[in-house]
Amino acid sequence: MNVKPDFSKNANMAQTAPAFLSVWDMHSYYGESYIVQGISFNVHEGEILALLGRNGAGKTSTLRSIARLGDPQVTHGEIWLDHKPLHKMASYEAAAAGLGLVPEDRRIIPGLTVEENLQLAQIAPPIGWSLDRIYELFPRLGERRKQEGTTLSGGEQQMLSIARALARDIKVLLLDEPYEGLAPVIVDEIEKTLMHIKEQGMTTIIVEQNAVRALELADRAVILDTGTIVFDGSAGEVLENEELRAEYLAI
Amino acid sequence: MLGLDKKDAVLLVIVAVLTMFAPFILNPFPEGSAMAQFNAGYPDLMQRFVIFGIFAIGFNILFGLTGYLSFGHAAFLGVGSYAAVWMFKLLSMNVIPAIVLAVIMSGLFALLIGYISLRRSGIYFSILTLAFAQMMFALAYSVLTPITGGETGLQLALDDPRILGQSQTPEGNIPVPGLFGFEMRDSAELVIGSWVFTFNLGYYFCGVILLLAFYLAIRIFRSPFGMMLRAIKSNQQRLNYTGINPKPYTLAAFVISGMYAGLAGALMASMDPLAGAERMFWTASGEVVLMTILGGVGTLIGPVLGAGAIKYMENIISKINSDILHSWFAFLPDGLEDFVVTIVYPFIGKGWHLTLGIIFMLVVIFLPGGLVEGGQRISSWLRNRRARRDDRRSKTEPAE
Amino acid sequence: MGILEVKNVGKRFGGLQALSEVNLSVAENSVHAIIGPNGAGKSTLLNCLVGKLIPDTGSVMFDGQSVLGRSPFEINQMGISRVFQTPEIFGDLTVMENMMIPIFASRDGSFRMHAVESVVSESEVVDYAEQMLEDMNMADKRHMHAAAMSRGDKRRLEIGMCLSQKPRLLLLDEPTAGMARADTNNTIDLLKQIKEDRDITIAIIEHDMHVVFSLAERITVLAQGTPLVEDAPENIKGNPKVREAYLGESA
Amino acid sequence: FTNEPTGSTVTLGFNVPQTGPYADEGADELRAYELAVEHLNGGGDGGMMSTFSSKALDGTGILGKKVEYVTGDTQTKSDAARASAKSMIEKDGAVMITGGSSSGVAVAVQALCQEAGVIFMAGLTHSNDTTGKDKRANGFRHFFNSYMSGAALAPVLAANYGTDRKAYHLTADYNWGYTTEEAIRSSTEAMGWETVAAVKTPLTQTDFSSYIAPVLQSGADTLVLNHYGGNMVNSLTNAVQFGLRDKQVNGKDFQIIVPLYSRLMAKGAGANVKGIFGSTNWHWSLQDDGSKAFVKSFGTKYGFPPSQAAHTCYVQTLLYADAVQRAGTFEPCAVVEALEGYEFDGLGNGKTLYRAEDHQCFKDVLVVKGKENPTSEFDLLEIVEVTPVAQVTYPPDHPQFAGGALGTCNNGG
Amino acid sequence: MDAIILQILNGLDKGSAYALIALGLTLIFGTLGVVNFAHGALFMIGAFCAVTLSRLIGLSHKVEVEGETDFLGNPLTKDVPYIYDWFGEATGAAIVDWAVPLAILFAIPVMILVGVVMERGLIKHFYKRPHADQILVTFGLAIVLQEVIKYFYGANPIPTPAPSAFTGSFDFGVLIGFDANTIIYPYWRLVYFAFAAVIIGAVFAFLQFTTFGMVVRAGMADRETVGLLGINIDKRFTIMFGIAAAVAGLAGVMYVPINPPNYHMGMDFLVLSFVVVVVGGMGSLPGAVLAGFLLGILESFASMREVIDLIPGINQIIIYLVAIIILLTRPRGLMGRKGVMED
Ligand SMILES: Nc1ncnc2c1ncn2[C@@H]1O[C@H](COP(=O)(O)OP(=O)(O)OP(=O)(O)O)[C@@H](O)[C@H]1O
Ligand SMILES: Nc1ncnc2c1ncn2[C@@H]1O[C@H](COP(=O)(O)OP(=O)(O)OP(=O)(O)O)[C@@H](O)[C@H]1O
Ligand SMILES: [Mg+2]
Ligand SMILES: [Mg+2]
Repeated sequence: MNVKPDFSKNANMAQTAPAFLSVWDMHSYYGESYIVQGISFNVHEGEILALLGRNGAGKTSTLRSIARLGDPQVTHGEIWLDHKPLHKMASYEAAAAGLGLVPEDRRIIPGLTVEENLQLAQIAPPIGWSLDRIYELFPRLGERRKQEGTTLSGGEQQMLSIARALARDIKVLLLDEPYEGLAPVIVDEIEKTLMHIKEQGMTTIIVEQNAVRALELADRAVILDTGTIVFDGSAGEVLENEELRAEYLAI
Repeated sequence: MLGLDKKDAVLLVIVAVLTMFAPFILNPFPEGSAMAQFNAGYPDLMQRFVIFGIFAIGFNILFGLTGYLSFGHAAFLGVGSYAAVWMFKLLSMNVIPAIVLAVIMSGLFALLIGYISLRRSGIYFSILTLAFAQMMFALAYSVLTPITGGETGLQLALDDPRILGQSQTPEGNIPVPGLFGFEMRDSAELVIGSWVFTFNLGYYFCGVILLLAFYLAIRIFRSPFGMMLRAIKSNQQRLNYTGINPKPYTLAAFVISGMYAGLAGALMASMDPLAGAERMFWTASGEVVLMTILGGVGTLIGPVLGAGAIKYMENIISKINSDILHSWFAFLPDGLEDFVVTIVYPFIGKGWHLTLGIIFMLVVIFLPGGLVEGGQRISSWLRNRRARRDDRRSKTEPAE
Repeated sequence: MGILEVKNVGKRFGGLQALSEVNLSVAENSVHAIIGPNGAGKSTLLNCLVGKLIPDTGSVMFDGQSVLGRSPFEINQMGISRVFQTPEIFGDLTVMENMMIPIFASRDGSFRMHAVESVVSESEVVDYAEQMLEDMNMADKRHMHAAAMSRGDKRRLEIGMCLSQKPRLLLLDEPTAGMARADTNNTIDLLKQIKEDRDITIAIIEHDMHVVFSLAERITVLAQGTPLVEDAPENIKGNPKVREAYLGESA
Repeated sequence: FTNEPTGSTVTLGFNVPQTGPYADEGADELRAYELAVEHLNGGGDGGMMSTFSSKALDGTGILGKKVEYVTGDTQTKSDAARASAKSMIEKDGAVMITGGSSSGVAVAVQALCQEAGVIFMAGLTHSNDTTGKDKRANGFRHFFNSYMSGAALAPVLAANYGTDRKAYHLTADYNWGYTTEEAIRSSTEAMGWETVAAVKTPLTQTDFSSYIAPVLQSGADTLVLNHYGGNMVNSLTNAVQFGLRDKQVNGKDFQIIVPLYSRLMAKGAGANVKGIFGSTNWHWSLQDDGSKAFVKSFGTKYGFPPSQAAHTCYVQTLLYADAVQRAGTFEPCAVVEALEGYEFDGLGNGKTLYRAEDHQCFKDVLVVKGKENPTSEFDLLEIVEVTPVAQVTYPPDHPQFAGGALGTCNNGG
Repeated sequence: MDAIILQILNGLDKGSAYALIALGLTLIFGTLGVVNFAHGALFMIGAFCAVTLSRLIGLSHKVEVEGETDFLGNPLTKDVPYIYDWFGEATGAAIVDWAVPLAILFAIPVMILVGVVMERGLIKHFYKRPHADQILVTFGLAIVLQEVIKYFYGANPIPTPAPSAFTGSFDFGVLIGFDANTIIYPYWRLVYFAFAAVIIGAVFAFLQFTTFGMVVRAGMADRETVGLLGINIDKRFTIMFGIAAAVAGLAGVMYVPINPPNYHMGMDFLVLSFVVVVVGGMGSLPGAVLAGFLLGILESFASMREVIDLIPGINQIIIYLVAIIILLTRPRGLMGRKGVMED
């Protein structure tokens, strides 16, 4: 079986509509180990892209590379966000340019309360949602605002991490497994929120193990395997393609 | 070999060869030549290399494996020295009982101090050990002068009892430390051309002990015990939930490394029967920390290299004076000679601290893993070069 | 009488009553799931079982012995192993070494001074660890630094480490969070397998209902620090209170 | 014997502090050694060689061998000093070690030289122990000691401050401090002074305010600072800061005394030393021929006058060379014999005796006072009195020097 | 009673030196998490700023003095500062006299520059490195800085007195109704105490009433995430380092009249300042200040004759003894924050 050639042609690269976020031939390394092995894809404004693949496929590494986190180190390639060259920026500059990452391990800052964690997100412009609005979406966080962030329950931390991204006025939201550890009701809530902000024009990349859920939400999907793109197409295509799902997503 | 895997066995053999042939290796320049200044193959310095190597190896068992940074380890060195000198004063000049008592005493001190200090971790632990060592230093220097000799240090005297030996030699001198009739300072010289090599009994005695200490360290590193110590450094919480009690492991490591320090202290006293309080001062504790980091934390051979490097600077670079500089550069035209000497002068002799500081900085900046990493880089560079050469050769050979 | 008897446990954090009057009985050789909304107190309850927290009130008996006041390593030596919500492994050690440590712990107890024999000569432990890695499908990663693994892999390693101890009670806090579907299914199979092979009791916290319903024999639903219902899986699904508090519409 | 010079040269080891707080003092010692070597080898103006009562030295080195030297850093630590001395003996073949700037180092290196069988000519060391309980047959001290300071100071103090003073001692908490306190106490108490209190201060202390503040309360009218180096600079500065010298107690002006002065310390303490009494081994303003000759040749070479440490080191080198010359051999025991009981003159402190019993030099001791109007940065002390040697001589078995034995000289192997 | 007040005063003063040094150190060590063995050197450089300025002000030319000769018999020369020529002898003398306070103005930019250069050039690369590497590099730097100072200024202490208006002491005892001469207190130490209070207050205010402190704390806990939130943490770390260096330097400038500075004065204070910071608790500014004063006062009491007579040697070990007791009874020092350098 040889599926790779069929899907790896970057169908949308040729599309005429200008890409909002575009990644072009990106290669990244953790020290000596070569992880992201030359990937290219585009995301259009207001689109939700699902980035899928098994454990260790390089999804997190891709998001971290885009967010300019320094580790993994991008050795080659270009990343453009709304005509701005992200690949020339440090992570805080990328963030100022409108990138928001919800990291997979949540990264609540130890020693800071819930509220301080949120305030921290509003120190550097551009400022997004107000704290009140955030507490409205996540009442749980409002109740716990004076509690140290790291003592929150796992799910509460996840909410805080998402809230922190929303507290900034971002153009592209990168979500690394946002549903992890959340109760199904909350997942529903967040899904609604994502749809809601999508309507307001937010561009989103979502990495999720619960592929079906992600695909239902997403417009398009990119599937990674060992650091290369093996599929790039519409979300519907993946849902329909048994073979593909079995091979890379085990669903 | 000896229950070691191949890599470790090779390392041990290398260390053994280096130790045994040190009198040659450290004396590469012929006597009387300008470069002879850099020879380090005289007994006292070779002994120091080895003794501080033992000290650093022991320290590394604690710091390199568990990550607990003791900033008061010199205290155990001091305890070992005092114990040994007291043995020389009271019992006999044989080094064996002195060493045994020193190791026991330093172990006991380490048990006590470690038991208390290990109730805290991280910087709090470091400061606790520092505080204990500083207290011991301060008391030894002043109030405890009757036991420690205070400022001048604990010395042998002609009227010491030495119940199993003699108080004085027939010539009316204080006897010197020895091993069943041999004196630690006994030396043989080998003259080859203008090279002079000195083989000193004390050095070889220390060298053998170093090998034993090194061998034991390898065994500890490779043992389940060593693995637990590394696990403590990595994630103490997980270890706890895995059913392991980290406390006794760290305490054991602390005591072992304290005993290594005591052993080093006893050897120092055996080579040179004097024990001074400044051996316990924080700078002495700091020195072993620096040795270990300079050589490479958590590596087997690193601490020994670090110890060697620092002691070399201290004893060789500090002795170069402007006269010697002028003699080196005498071949240059006068003006240039003076210029070169002026440039170099601040870094040698009384400026040896400056050179030491610069080396510290250069090593950490360019060799994050310490001197060991430097060695690894060189060897991997060599290997690559060889590989490339082989490559080229294999390419020219016709494939089948 | 269950192997684990939790009676009247209560725990306060400052102004927050995280647990109150929790009663729970886990039958020997059963799989008991604890589910509930985020912040319901599930992890807190687990922390009380393994000695990380000491409850303010109540008692926790394991196999007729109280675990309260014992340190975590003692509790582990009694036969309770725990997988954490965020992976806790020995990052600086290799995967193989990670696997060996728990095996040594269950063979040699909480402390043994074996400082001169070498690790590799402990063939019994080595073989068993190799075996476990095979079982966990990680044999090819054995020389990798654990910290360099992707997160799903770390979690699988942690589960493997706990299983290797052949505990009598295995506590799993969201074991499959962030795990690829395929591996999730593997893990379910593995747990089932283990369940069959030996006498083991499993208490599991999960938000992935697929996992919960494939494994659990009994389910306790915790909400706001107290058990809401305890029942067999089929009854839980239909329970309207549970649907409202936890499952949402999508279940 | 150890390191017998066989070639055309002989190597001496100059072991001085080159790093640490006494580095400047060490540097001055080294200058003196270099000057001495130059003179021994016939260079320069010959310095004190022409005023020295012994005429054995002729400017052709020692016993016709050219003098060479090696230097090392004691760091003012016993271990480092011994390591450095050992390397001079083992590696460089030095037949004599000299130098040092503290008693701890002197005692440690002296013991080492005894064991190794080389001669040790102590540099600056003032503790009684060096030629008291820690004396060694192979070691010799030209510098004066605590006892002598006390004996020289007491009469001057009595003359200036009267005989019913109440003294408060601050004492550095280590051997030198102990012997100095004891010496000053016993000699001042013998004159009728009362010792109100004696408080030990840690070596590592930098701020002495909490020790100085209670002095006035105690009813004392005199403060004795048994401190050296940085300790002395700081304690004196603090004492002046607290205004002690402006006070009146028991109807008398409050006074401060510093038993052992050195020029570098005086320089460090700045204006605070003005008018304060102390003792010193030698001072460049002495007008005897020997001192003048030395000051001239040192000053010409280096541009400033020598310190007492430089003087003692220079003299020790000449004395050693002379002893070898007279003995006709470098053999340590012969040198010891040549130095023991040797009387000489022309080296700056008048007629001097190297006493056989303890290898201590007996010579005049200077009582000095901080100068009120210094004309340069070297002109900080003025000589108040040259105490004649008779007044500072003590029997070898004096209690302050009890314990220990000289032993026999060691030629090594 | 008077003795106790006296020692409290002394302790406060000693404590203000400790607190000030520890404050600078805790900004770098407790807050930025860098084990900075070069902190003592910063203190020392501050002190030498004062020395340098007083030398600059005192820059002189030589004038021969009629009729006198120096030790070699050459005509004696006297140094006359240029400043006397420019401003006249009276004003000139006053400026020379006030060199140390003036040095504060000189030291602030110098120290900030030193701090910033040090951070940008060196420390920046070591935030993520193990503490061991930080120790080695900062220790190396400390040695280098010391040796450079030694090269230019020698090893001997250099007397640098306070303005004459502040030399001497006043009788505090009389003010509060005790006998004369029971409680005396030097003017300069009072100045030092006040100065320390001002600096400590200013640093506290800056960190308390701005978000700067929170951001830096967050940055230390997790640089990466703070970067993700659009904050240029590097810049803030640099500023923090500059402030810390300035605090250390000013502590040094003002300390000069108390004890003449020498090139190793930093090392003398180094260990003590680490002890103070850790006893105060890692990451806590108030803790460091509190510990500074506490240890200063206890040290003063331990140096009382009556106490030493009771427990010989107590003055030698008091600081360390107290440190041990505090660290054993309180897991993170007086007010340490959780998780800062605990592993
Ligand atoms: N710090 C690191 N150092 C070295 N290799 C790393 C590091 N982090 C991740 N890797 C490797 O990079 C590869 C991709 O990891 P990444 O975390 O991007 O995977 P992922 O697709 O996000 O997987 P998961 O679904 O498990 O989170 C993995 O093989 C992993 O082992
Ligand atoms: N140390 C603490 N201090 C204060 N509150 C705490 C602490 N630890 C937990 N909590 C609170 O207690 C509640 C229960 O937390 P717990 O972690 O047990 O929830 P959980 O049921 O595991 O949730 P999740 O499914 O999201 O992991 C949460 O609201 C949490 O914020
Ligand atoms: Mg991932
Ligand atoms: Mg939880």
